[in-house]
Amino acid sequence: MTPAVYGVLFVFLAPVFGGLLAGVDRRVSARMQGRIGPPLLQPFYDLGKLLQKQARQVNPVVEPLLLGHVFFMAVSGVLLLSGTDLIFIAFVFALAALFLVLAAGSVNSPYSFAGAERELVVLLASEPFFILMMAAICKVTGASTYAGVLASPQLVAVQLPGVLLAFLLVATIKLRKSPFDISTSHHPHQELVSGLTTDMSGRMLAYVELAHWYESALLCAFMVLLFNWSVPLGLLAFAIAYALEVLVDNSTSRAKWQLVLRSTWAATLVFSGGNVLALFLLSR
Amino acid sequence: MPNPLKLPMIPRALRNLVSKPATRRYPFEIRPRFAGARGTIEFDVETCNYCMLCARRCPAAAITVSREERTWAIEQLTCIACGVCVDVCSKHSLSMSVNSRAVHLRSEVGPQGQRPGHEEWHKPAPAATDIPAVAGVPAPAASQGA
Amino acid sequence: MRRTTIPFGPQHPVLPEPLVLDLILEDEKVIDAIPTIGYIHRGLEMMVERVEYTEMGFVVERICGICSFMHGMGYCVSLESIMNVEVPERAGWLRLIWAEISRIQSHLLWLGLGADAFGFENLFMHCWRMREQILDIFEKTTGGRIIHSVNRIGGVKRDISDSELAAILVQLQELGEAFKTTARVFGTDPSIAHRLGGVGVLSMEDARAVDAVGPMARASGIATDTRLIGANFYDRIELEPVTETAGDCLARVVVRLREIDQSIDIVRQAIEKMPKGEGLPLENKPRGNPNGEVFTRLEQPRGEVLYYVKANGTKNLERFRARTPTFANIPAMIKLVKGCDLADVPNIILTIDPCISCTER
Amino acid sequence: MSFFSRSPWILHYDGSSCNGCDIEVLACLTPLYDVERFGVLNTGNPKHADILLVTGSVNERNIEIVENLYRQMPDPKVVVAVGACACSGGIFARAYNIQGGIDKVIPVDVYVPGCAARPESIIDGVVQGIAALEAKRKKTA
Repeated sequence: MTPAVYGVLFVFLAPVFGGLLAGVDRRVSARMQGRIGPPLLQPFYDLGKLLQKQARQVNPVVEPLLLGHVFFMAVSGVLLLSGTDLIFIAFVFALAALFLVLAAGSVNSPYSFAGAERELVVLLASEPFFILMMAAICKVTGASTYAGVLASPQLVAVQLPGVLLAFLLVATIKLRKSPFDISTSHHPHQELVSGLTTDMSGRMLAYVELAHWYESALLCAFMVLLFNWSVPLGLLAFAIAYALEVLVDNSTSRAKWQLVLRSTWAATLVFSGGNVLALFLLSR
Repeated sequence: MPNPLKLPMIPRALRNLVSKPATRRYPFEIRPRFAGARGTIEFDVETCNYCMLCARRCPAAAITVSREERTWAIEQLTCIACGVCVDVCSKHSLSMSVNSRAVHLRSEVGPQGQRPGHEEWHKPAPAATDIPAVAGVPAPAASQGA
Repeated sequence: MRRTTIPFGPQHPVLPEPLVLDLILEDEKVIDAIPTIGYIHRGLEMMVERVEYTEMGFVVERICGICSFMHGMGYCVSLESIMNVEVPERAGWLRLIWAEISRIQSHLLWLGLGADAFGFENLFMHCWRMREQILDIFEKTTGGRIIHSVNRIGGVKRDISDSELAAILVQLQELGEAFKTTARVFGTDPSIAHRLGGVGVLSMEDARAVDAVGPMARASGIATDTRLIGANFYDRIELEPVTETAGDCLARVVVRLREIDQSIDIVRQAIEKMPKGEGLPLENKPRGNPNGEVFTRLEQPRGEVLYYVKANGTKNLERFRARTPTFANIPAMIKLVKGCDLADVPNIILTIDPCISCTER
Repeated sequence: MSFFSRSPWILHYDGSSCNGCDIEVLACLTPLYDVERFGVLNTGNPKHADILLVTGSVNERNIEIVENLYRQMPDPKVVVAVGACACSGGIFARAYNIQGGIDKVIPVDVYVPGCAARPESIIDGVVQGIAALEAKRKKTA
């Protein structure tokens, strides 16, 4: 198959993957709390309901912005799989997240606004890392595309253990997991009500959810980049990482944004930066 | 980021994950209530002598009794199941059952426009000879209706 | 800097209750907090004019669904002292036992809510799962999970058999053992320490200045506990107030953690000291109507509560008043909220264990 | 079974309740009852909610809050009154500041009696609320 076919497949399969992942997550979380939890397909039921429900638009600009959010999330996956330059992907990914911030910031609710500000903070915390990660992967494998990285004989994770560690930390933000679920939260008992999504209803919220599923699939694809020997190995690594995230989610409280910013920057600088620097020095 | 090895909740979360969930699968499995639990007020129309003490003592004013029309009515949606009416009833017409009260829908409006949850008993007047004399109770005012 | 006003309540997921605070923020720093009240005010005290004093106890119980037992008890104790009714000994001990069990219930409930406020959902679920065992004890012995309706003027309505009391004690002690691991989570979890440690510090001087009561004052090092006045059989119990010195949110959590153990111990002492046997008198029914006035103090889970009852010889009381612990702690809360981060607001509000329903009645 | 009956999200508002029903509503979320089995989420945000659970009656002050919350919820929506106070004012119906049950302000679809309403009853009420939600969706669709 050509890379373009993979890209098209991503558009259709990534939501299924992301939704199932969310379903498993909710069920496993419930079991960790001693409950039965919702059915496995619950995220799809939620999405279906949200699409059917009335959508109250506070500002007409919200819907195009959110559609842009979904679109660019999907596009970054498509571009990734169809062989675009990896560093470019990191920028498209950041752009997608920015659309959500703009959508949340364009409404008048103070909660939504505060959520948008926090999302901006975590964006600031996570994006430098992704760019660094992509650059490091390109450097290690000598390839600049997804297929190229997968074809490389080097196992990236062995070369970049620091980047892997930092990735796990940053993925906590991107997967919206405790302790770093500060801008929105999967369960709503936080000081910002529902943070970013406070003023979104009906299909608006469905877009956010859908984009999040694309995001999870994209993170999984990034994990495959780190474990580039084979796709099953990458998927396995992602499964283990996700299980760890769920466990930590259920064993910690929500951190404050200052800690999130500090720890991600520290991880980016110390783990990934140190890792890249070490490689650079060793290769001399 | 806190050290994941030092999070004290992790063993508990893992134990919960592998053990059976604590959930009672209501409404598919119904756990019997404890004996003596306060649930629903039950009324036996046969023994009631319409003394109206229950209606007077009810803190929530959920009971309406009309001696003239010989009706006894309770608003299940107002009743707080404190049990005072059961305590004061000299005829033991009232009892407390352990069953929870049923949920009512908006559509359940009575024939005279009574609110959902209105339950009413009516006992036809017996022949004049066997009306028991109720001493010391003033004649009731006009029926308060439902 | 940009100023925003965040309406915290009346409907807000952190608080089930309609506490209303207008938070004035500069970025995420709280500059000022303006409380508004009245969203839950029912006018309960005025109901003495419409409900006879014998039934008013059921109304008073519903001041608050968390410390319902103690409110009912406070009302009955007040009326008993107006009417000079002696409570039978076993009834008094039973009241004490129920009061302490409801303290455990309230603290477990609060620990769960507190955990939920700082985003620790699993801990919330865990505390509430433990709390269900206490509710089972209540339903078994009083007939109600939340509202117990066992207090009567002059005694209590129901007895607990001696064998059942022993079983309850065993159950409570097992719960206490199981609770130790939960307490360790609160005490040692680094993410909880990050959210609570050093947040909302109330010094001992400040606590005295704003008249904090209950666990709020005890966490700041003030050894105050209304149970020490010895009324309602507490004089026969060995009791040392639980104090912490740090005065921050974590200290307030720790005080409540330790009070759960303390309450289990009080129940044990009470069961040892109370008169045993079946069919002991439980209720001395008062005669006539009350006439006179009285102040009653009790230590509720949230702190000292004060009742004022004035009767005038009729079936209806002339005046009934309750000053609840949350009311006393609100000045402390407002003081702490000013200058904190927005993310700390739920923790500070919750560590005073607010009961708005008590406060506004 | 449509998506609505599988994914009812709840908004809980405490009118002038005594906390008794409130904590029982919260107890429904906890392990022993776990309403999430039915796909229920406690959203805490009117714009996400399908079912408005109100505990406690309306008074002079919160009457507009209840109306406002109801207005903010997108259609279709259902109101469940939990507890004697929300159904009819309960024991506080005679208090001077209480206007009566929630149905004085907004249309109530399901009444859950009890003081305090037991978690089992609340689950029953939610299940009935889901049926009402489904009926409303059919009507508008």
